[in-house]
Amino acid sequence: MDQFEPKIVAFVCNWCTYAGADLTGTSRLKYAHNVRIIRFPCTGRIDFLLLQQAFAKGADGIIVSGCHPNDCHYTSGNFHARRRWMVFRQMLENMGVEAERIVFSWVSAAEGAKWADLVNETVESIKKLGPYHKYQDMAKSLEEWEVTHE
Amino acid sequence: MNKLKEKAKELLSSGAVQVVVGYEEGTGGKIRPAFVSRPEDADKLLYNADCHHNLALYLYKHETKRIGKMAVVAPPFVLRSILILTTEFQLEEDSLVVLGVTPEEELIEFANFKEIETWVNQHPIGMKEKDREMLNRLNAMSRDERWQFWQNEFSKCIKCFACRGTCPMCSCFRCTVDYNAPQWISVGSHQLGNFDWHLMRAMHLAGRCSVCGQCGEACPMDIPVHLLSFQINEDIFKMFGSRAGLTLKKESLLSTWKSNDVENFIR
Amino acid sequence: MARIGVFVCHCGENISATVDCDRVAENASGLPGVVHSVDYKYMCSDPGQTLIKEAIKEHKLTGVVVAACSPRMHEPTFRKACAEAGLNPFLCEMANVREHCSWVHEKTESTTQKAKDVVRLLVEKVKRNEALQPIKVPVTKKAVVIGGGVAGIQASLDIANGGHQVLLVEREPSIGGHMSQLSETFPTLDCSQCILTPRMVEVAQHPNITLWSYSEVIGLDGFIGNFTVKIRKKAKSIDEHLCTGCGLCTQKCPVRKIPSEFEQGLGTRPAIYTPFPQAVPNKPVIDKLNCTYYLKGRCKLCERVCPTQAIRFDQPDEIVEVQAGAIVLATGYDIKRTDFFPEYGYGKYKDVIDGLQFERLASASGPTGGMIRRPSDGQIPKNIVFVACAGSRDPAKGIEYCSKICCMYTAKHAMLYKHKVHDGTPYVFYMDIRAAGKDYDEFTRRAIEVDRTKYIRGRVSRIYEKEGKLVVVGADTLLGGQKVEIEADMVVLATASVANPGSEELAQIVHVSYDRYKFFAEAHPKLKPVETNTAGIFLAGACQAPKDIPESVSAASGAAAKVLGLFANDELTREPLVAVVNRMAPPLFSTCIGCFLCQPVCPYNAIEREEFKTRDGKLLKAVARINPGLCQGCGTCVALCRSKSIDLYGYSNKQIYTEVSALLDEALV
Amino acid sequence: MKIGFYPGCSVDGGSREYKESCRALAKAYGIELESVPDWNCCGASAAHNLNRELALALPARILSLAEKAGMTDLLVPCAACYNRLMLTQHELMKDETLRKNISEVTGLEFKGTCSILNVVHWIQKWILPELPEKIKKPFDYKVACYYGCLLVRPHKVLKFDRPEDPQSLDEVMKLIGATPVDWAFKTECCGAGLSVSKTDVVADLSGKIVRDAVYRQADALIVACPMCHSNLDMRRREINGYLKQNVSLPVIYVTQAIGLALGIDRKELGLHRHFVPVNLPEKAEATK
Repeated sequence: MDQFEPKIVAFVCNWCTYAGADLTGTSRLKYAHNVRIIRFPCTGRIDFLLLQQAFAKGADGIIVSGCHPNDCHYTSGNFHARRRWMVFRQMLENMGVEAERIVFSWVSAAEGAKWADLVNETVESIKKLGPYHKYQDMAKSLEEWEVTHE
Repeated sequence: MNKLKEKAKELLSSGAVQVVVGYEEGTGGKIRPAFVSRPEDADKLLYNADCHHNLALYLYKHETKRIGKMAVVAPPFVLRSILILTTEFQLEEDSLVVLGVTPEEELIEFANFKEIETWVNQHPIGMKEKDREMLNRLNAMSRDERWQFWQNEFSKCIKCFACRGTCPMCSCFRCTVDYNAPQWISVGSHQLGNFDWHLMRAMHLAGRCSVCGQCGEACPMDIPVHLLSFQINEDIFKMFGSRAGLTLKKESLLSTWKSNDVENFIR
Repeated sequence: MARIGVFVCHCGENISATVDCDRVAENASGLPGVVHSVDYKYMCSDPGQTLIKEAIKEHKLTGVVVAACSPRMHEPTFRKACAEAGLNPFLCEMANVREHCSWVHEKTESTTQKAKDVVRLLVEKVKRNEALQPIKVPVTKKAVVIGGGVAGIQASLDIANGGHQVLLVEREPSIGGHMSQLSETFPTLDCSQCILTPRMVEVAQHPNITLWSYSEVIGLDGFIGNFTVKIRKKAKSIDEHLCTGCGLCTQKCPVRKIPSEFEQGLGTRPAIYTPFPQAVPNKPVIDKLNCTYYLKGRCKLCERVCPTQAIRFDQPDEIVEVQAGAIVLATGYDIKRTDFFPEYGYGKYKDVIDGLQFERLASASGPTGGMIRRPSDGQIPKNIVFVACAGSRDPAKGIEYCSKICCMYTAKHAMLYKHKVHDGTPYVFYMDIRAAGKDYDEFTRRAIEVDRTKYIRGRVSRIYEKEGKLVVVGADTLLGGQKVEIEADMVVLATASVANPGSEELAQIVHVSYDRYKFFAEAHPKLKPVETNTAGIFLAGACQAPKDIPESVSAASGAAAKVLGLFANDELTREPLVAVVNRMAPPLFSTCIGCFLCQPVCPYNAIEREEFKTRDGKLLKAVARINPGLCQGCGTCVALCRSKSIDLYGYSNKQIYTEVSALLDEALV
Repeated sequence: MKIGFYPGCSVDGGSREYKESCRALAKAYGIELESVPDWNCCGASAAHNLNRELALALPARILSLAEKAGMTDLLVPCAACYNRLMLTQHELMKDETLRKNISEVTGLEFKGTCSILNVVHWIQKWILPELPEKIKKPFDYKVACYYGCLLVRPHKVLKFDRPEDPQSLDEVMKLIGATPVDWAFKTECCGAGLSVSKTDVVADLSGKIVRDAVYRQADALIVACPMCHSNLDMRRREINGYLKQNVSLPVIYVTQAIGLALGIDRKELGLHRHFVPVNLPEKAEATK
């Protein structure tokens, strides 16, 4: 069997982490290729339903990252996001979801190296956890249902 | 309880309200919500520990509002719901007479909502023994066991949405689950659709739930959905020191923040 | 049916060295909806842009994806190119295959695969993009400046000289602010009144400036370019058109013992008064709280002596609404009074005074005619102690910041004292001497070396009165923390500069944020120091943080420049990436149920209440509405809305949901 | 009514009159002060400068023992003991790991359930409510209330009274009929721990306190700390030497002053033990 290559989706804000990841590029720092970045104006815009959707669609890990507290381009979006994630993460724990597959982080526009480390560490940790079969098996029910309800 | 009946009669006959929303005995001795609009019918009103319906549900619906000014029989969880709905602009103080009833089945009248706020802060709601036990059991489980537990429970879900229908906090008339562009939650009652639905519902109630437990009561498949809200309610209290339905301040948990919110997972 | 064009850039070799651009373009051409897909060496070059423009026309493209560098780099370039070819610029998206792909991965199959995935993701997104029109808002070219201290005066004059109308609103009966109370100014020791008064007169006479003194802002609605400011013009109890400012009434008024605000309580004033002789406007007001007529219903002496019959006892407060395009906040600062310091005598020792009081004592127009006399008995103090950092930089007092002006004015005070009392000894207790500024350090050195002020580096722990002396107990940290006791005749506390009382209330009225010390918050601490988070509202002077005169004036001119920049446009164009609450036919009007949980979420107060009513005024439904003039497009309300009634242009639910789905629909390795 | 009591070394030794007057007050109110069984040194004055673990373990043991004995209110009359106990409770309650470590050292569980009362606290909670009707002879004197350092600082931890200008003792004294003077040395240093080693420093520091109290025409100094008492009372000879005058101003514990107002016998209050004789000017018997 080939080595497991996790699928990782990153939800990042435009002003800090997206720019930080740009800096990783301009600094030519290398990191694992498993991550795909989706750009949001602000972490405040990230709906928890999108995280559910990502797992349902087969993501093995998720990165959510934005501006450090007090650095939000919109002043407070990241503070709202922080509360949302505090509650959502606890909710996932309560329902038995492997919440550590979602990595939350603050990466500023100046932290190109932190972004590279964050991706690498996330890929490593998800590799250790293996594919998220449990969630993906549950998600298969949708396909089956769609077949029977065509 | 006679006091309650008398008060209801008085309110109706004086024309102070047009309808009293309360509880009555229904078929098979089961309690059901009652809508009393004639003074002579007030005698059928009752209140006891079996009254579990969260009557706050009816206070903002067109169907009841149309009748006129309302009075509501309000056990503690209804009082909390009233406060939450008020902070969310779904209720107006002057359109409602609140007939509070204590767990000791005594009538308390409130001159205004401020008094309700004071009262609910002095009278915490305890959890039922059965629910406390279940939560302890769930917390004692490993995470995988919890996953399995909920997977089993959700497998019973038939997406009848009784849990939503009976909850006063589900005040939206178009729920996200009914939204198809995009289709956030699959409509089918399969494992994923059910899981997504219950997770979303619990999230939308986080910081807004009056812990009445009515969603669990209403479930025809006996899924203890209310435990999701009960547990997060406890977690929220631990994290933020607040509970829903104790304030008239217009600030919901997730619509506010503090710069010193403390988490331990953001890198 | 979507007709999408994909343009893959090599960026010289920056992308093509690790990504097989040819195959990325080829793969894209097979994606549903893609009708044209090419790769090219430099997409951002003129020929590259021409390639895109021609393809838009030739293939009648409905959307464009440029796979190249970061959109933060070239999104405007390509959107402009699209617009030039007749395609709505918001139908162009960029796939970042350079910073996020070719530069951060080795040349492997996975890297090319990642590029393919990112292109696929954006193709799916762009299919759901909407043609958006920039938002245009008209600009009312009139500014309201709140606060008539030196900052407000400067901002008003600059804007007025730029050719625009200014309304200057001042709470007190006269403009001038704290600067008009100062004796001399550091580091030049020129007289404060002498340099300020001409500016005050200029304000009064400027054809573009309207001055409303004794007035307060009590409401603000609208948004940048379109504010409605509600102002209360407090009744002055005189008819300003008739009053000539002769001053007869103020001389005759029988109530004479009111502590003068201008003199910091060291002098008195009558009940009908102008705060100081050079006041602008130089017409009196009646202090209703102290006037005998208002208190007891009789007197009216002023009415009898007034040669022009200008007294109006029944004048009401007037509430006026003014349209304005920009607001400048210049409400200044205040200082902590001596009663904030129990350890320094609680405000109970008359001869422990604050810095502003000393200014009045040193001022030639002050209560002592410029002689330094102590308040208790009018004696000239032979030993005087100045305590710097009284409250400032003291976490225990809740004021952790440096008040910034005290080091300089304390040095100035010591100097002024020494110039007036040649045989006196000034002492200064200080923590550090912060004299960063043009000619500042030279100035403090002069106080020490020329005027022989005794600087003691240490803090004062206690001041107590004994046998007619004030015993100042402190430490000299340069002598190993040795205890110092000085028997002083007078003590001047350089008390902390704090936000003006009422700043919090004003901030809430005009919807700007403020810091934990109640100073108004700038939009960015470095790059937007005179802007606030509310577009169109600017900050001038010490209302933002403690500032000295040159800094206040610079900030005021900065704010004025921002206002003039804004007024250079007849209308404002904004990116249409704003949130919107859906609307539908009655009786629903919207899926929004009006819970307004989104309101506190918005950092810009952009979410309003829209009420739908019947013709006879009965409320049918109240729902949220987002003011596109205020919304900055963060989308926090969108994620919060339970019923998904809010969406965000440019990052719509459909777009983002599709991105997530498209990304994971295919194997990602 | 039983209340926990931690005497500590001073109150059990050199400042016996402080304990005696506390007990006399308690007796008048029917309160039993029950000493913490097997109590030990609180570590004050030295331990916290030398060894953090020791400085925390000593008070932690006392508090654990008090908890074990079921004490919810613990009266700690000595301001230094009070300070150490409060600081320890504060440190341990905010750090779970530290709490565990210290528990291992003491071998006793620490829950932090004990409410630690300094003497003013105790008076406010247990004595004040019935005070007015119990007064037999108003303490009609001008008094200078001296708080010292340990009773009100660090404010962050103790949260008792205002650190720069405390008022609690003044309020209590007013209630028993005294007139507190407005003076400047309420919280100035008395020399505290240098009482034995550097008497010249104590004479200087305490001398200024005494001098100002005399200057403000006080009849007595009121204290709530054995160390303040020692310095102001026991070191009066050195102070007089420093002031170059003989000052007969007595130094009285707040508990003694209240005791006098309640008509408790001078001996029971330990007034005979003072170095500076407590000879308050005889006042005309005020009508009650």
